[in-house]
Amino acid sequence: MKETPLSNCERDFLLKAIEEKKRLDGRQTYDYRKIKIKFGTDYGCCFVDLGLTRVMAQVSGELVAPKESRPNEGIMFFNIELSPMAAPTFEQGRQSELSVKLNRQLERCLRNSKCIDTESLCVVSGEKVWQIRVDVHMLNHDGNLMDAASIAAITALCHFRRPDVSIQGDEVTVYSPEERDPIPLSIYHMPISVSFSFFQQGTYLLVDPCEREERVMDGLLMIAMNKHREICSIQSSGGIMLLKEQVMRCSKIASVKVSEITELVVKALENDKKARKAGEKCGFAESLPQERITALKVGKTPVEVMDVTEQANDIVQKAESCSLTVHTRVPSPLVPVPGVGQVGQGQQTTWGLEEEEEEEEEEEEVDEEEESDNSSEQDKKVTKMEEEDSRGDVVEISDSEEEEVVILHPETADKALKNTGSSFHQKGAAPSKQKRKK
Amino acid sequence: MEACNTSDVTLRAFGCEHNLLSRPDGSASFVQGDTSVYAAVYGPAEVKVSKEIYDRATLEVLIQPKVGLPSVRERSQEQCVRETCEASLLLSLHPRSSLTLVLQVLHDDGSLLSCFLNAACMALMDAGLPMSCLFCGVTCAISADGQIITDPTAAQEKESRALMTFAVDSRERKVLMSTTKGSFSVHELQQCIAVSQKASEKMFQFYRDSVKRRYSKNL
Amino acid sequence: MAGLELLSDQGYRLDGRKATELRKVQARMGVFAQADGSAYLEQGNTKALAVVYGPHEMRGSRSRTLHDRAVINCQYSMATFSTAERKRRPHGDRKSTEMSLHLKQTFEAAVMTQLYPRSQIDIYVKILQSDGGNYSVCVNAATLAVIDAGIPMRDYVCACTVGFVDETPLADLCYAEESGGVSSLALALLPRGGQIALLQMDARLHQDHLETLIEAAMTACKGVSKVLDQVVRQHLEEVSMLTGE
Amino acid sequence: MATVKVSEAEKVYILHGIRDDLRVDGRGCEDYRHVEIETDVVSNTDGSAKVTLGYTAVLVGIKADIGKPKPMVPNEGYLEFFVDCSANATPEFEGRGGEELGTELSNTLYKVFNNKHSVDLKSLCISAGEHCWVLYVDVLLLQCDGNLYDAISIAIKAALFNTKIPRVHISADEEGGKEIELSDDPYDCMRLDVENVPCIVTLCKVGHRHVVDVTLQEKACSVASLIISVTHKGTITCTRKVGGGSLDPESIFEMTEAGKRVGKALHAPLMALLQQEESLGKKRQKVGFLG
Repeated sequence: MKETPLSNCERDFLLKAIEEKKRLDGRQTYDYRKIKIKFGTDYGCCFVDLGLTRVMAQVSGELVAPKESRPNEGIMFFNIELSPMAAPTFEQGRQSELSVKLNRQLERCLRNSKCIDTESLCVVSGEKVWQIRVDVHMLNHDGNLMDAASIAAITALCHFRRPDVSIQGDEVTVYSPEERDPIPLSIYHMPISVSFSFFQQGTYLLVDPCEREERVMDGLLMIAMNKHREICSIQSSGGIMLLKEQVMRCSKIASVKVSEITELVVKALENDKKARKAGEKCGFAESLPQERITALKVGKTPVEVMDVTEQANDIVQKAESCSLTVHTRVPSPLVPVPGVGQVGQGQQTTWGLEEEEEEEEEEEEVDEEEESDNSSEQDKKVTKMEEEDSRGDVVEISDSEEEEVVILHPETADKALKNTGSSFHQKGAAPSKQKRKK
Repeated sequence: MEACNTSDVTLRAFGCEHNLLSRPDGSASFVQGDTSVYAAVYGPAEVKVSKEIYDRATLEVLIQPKVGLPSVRERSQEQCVRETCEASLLLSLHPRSSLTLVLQVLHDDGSLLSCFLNAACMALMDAGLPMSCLFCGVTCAISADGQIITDPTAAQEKESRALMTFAVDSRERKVLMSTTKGSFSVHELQQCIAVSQKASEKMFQFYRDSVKRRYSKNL
Repeated sequence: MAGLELLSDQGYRLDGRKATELRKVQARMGVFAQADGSAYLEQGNTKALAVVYGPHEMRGSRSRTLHDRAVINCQYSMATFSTAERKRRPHGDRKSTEMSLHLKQTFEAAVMTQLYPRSQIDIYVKILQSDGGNYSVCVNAATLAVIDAGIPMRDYVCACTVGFVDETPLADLCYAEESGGVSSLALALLPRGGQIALLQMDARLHQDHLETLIEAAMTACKGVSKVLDQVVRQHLEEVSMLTGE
Repeated sequence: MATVKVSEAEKVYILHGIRDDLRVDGRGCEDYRHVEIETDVVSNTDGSAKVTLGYTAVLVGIKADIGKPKPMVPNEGYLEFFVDCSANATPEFEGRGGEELGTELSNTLYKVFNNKHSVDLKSLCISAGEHCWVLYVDVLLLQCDGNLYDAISIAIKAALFNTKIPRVHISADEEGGKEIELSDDPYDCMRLDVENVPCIVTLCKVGHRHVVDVTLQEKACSVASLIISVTHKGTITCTRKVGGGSLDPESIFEMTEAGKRVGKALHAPLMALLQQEESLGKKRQKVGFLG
């Protein structure tokens, strides 16, 4: 689906507002929208709301063979899925510019900064390592997907627990969570991306742009940092020209924002841990808002099944009595020669069985059922013929076909008819003649 | 003819939320026990020329799995959902346009397909698309000892002998779609259908309640 | 990185350069006759060919047409034999698609696209031999190619990668240094105004060092721009000699 | 550019010229354009060559890798071909646009070069059935101005001549397994015998004449062409007809005869040139794309 274009007055309005240091949602220049972090039922599942932008990250682990160049390191795989749910312009399974940009930035932010100890993911050097896969699904796109994705991904990684394994000789045993407690990943630091959007050739700067703002911006600067004020990646995008001072200012803002967000993530993780320890139910089902007018939840509901059995019995019995009567009409499967089967209405196939068919007919071993069926059908067809006769033209056609038959196969008229794909009515009529001869 | 045991026939706690995403024209989440699904609808909108149908809207259903890319399983579920939606939507009111229904798995704990169907119906309602009837999905499992379990969890699904999912319409409680796995007798099938029809009444009552609540003035 | 000393105590690097020294840059403009502009550039052992077609009518889907400026279309590819280990395909993977995007972004900032509304400029860059700093070599080669095509730019775009080892910024990293786990920063600069057209950094670096690193990168870029300027002037002299003006 | 559009009048002009053995650029029907060859231009490879033929420019890089021999021929190595029609040559090749032409070219190259008559494949065997050298021949098309096959074949021959495969020492370790050791010394290497490596001569039927080394304009006037691979002795190893038109048996005969003649004449100076370049050794100044 195409994106609805942004009208010129809307664009002007937005830009003017930015010039006057006002934002659509009433935020200040350096304000983030409200960040909300929730966790799913499994380990490694995390939802992040950034204003109206919503993403979900799911971490999963799998034992695979390592890369040849790095035999004793685990593999990290990141995938940001721009699901068409998030925005109508996103298409399923297509590598758009945006998806390449986001994927690479996330890779750089989390893999190249070596925030995860990949060596601890090695099980058997050169043979088996853990592949940690991070799937980030965009659920609603209201701007600043990158920051939301990076928060979701790192939170999910912190939340994830991989199954414990043990090695005995050549055998690798993977324990289910019931057998042994799963193990968290060892994470050195938490890089979090902060996006800055630039407007009017870099004159104005906004943190955490929303979707409308993203559509009028000139370019974006993404800085990923951890709380130790270490920069993990910087990436500028869009055709903007920055000055060094601007970059320095952004990096200072980023360090403040990152420490705020990190604190939030840590708190969310702690809360979840406490809740899980206390044995409370957690997951998406629990986070369904109760107080909202648009949400409703009901508890476990029994279904009355008093008369179900009777009802079913009724239907079955009715159906069976029906099917009995039907059954008499259905001809049993016919096997003219080994390897050829036939069931149902219509005539026997004559494909490559000329002789057999003749023999069969001579022996008169045609099923009674079949014959009766045939005759009933002939009747129908004859009446059809008559109907068409009354219209007139058909007589001539059948005449001409008779001629054709004579030319092709004078002795086996019916087969030739079939082979030449002649009219349907003739097919029914011809064998009946033959039988009468008998 | 021996009757199945139908003692454990309950639906897990279920809930929904309407209109929770800002971008789609209609959206809903649906939760059955721990199984949860998001649904979003876009449309009626412009359609690609290659997919255009001259006398009705083109409905596209996309299912996004939680991990990895959509596979054959998702494709077959997509088809089940699409056929159900096509049966209830009045597509001929929007010729040459496209409707896109996107379903995202949030957590799979059994009865996923019925959860898809329920979420889809909620989202279609939220998008305000004209429909001839509502529909809901009910999954029944027949356990090894012949018991019918409605709305099974993943563990129950795994142990079951047969698994059936039906889509039931709201007007005459007719079966719009059915998909089954495993082996069962004709009688068991009929019984499951009957159970599903009973269960659907609870669902439709819930639909009614949730819409009533949404348009009410107080909680 | 164990065992590999990137900067010796005497202040020399693996290939004998000093910390701020660039690799030898050699370039030639107008390598191919058929293209509208072309250039070949060597920076140490990294060699790149850049070709420019356009500005011309939009090719392919017209929906990408911009009514107020030209569309810049870039493709980055690497010869299958360019790296130590043979590559399976020259382009189309995530990394090269991203590189194409970055090139596009860099030149959108530098080329005066508003002079050619509703048209398209193709910039194709091919790495023939790769020894670190692929992005910067591509940008430098493409700049020469764009100049060769006679397309107006705001300024030369010069790019350079810098690394940070032992509190010292290293200019123009080679492959051994890049893969040695140095935090590296790639920067494309329009030297006259000191504007940054692209900034990209991987790996960890403390915020306090950022300024020194950017400063070093900008100096290195200015060094490159001098070489490029020389190449352009020399090329022009040769051409004007040939045409007898 | 892979193809050009030629107006009717221009076509008539070219056709008439060729009828009188006079081509647009002044050549005769069996003359090649100016050819430039340089070997050892990419230091990351084991052998490389750059060839320009008129405006057509080709770069070939060969990398030798140790692989497993094909089960049918356990005592032979093999060659792998890949032709990269890069967008540098023409914008038409952008994205996947060059793939079709690339596959067509590489399939022909397999037929011409990957057999034991052209290259001594047995010498590529390291230990029968286990290890052999695989030569990855990667062709990079930088500019197209007609006659790609000839330019590529010359470049491949030059690159094979230039290829230096490190010597291998096989030693058995205690457990009876074999250990392969590559020689570190860059001068301790194996060279390939390229004497029998054929060159491709493409003949185009333009009007009633058969023309060698056509430019794009001339190609637009021809109906069909014959690709002939010829060894230095004048033996034909492979022929292929390309193009939409048809050829009668007489002209095929004439074309193959002409192909043999031209091919023989092409081989002698090519080998002389390669040997001369080789004899310069390290003193040779490398030009590459800078010249």
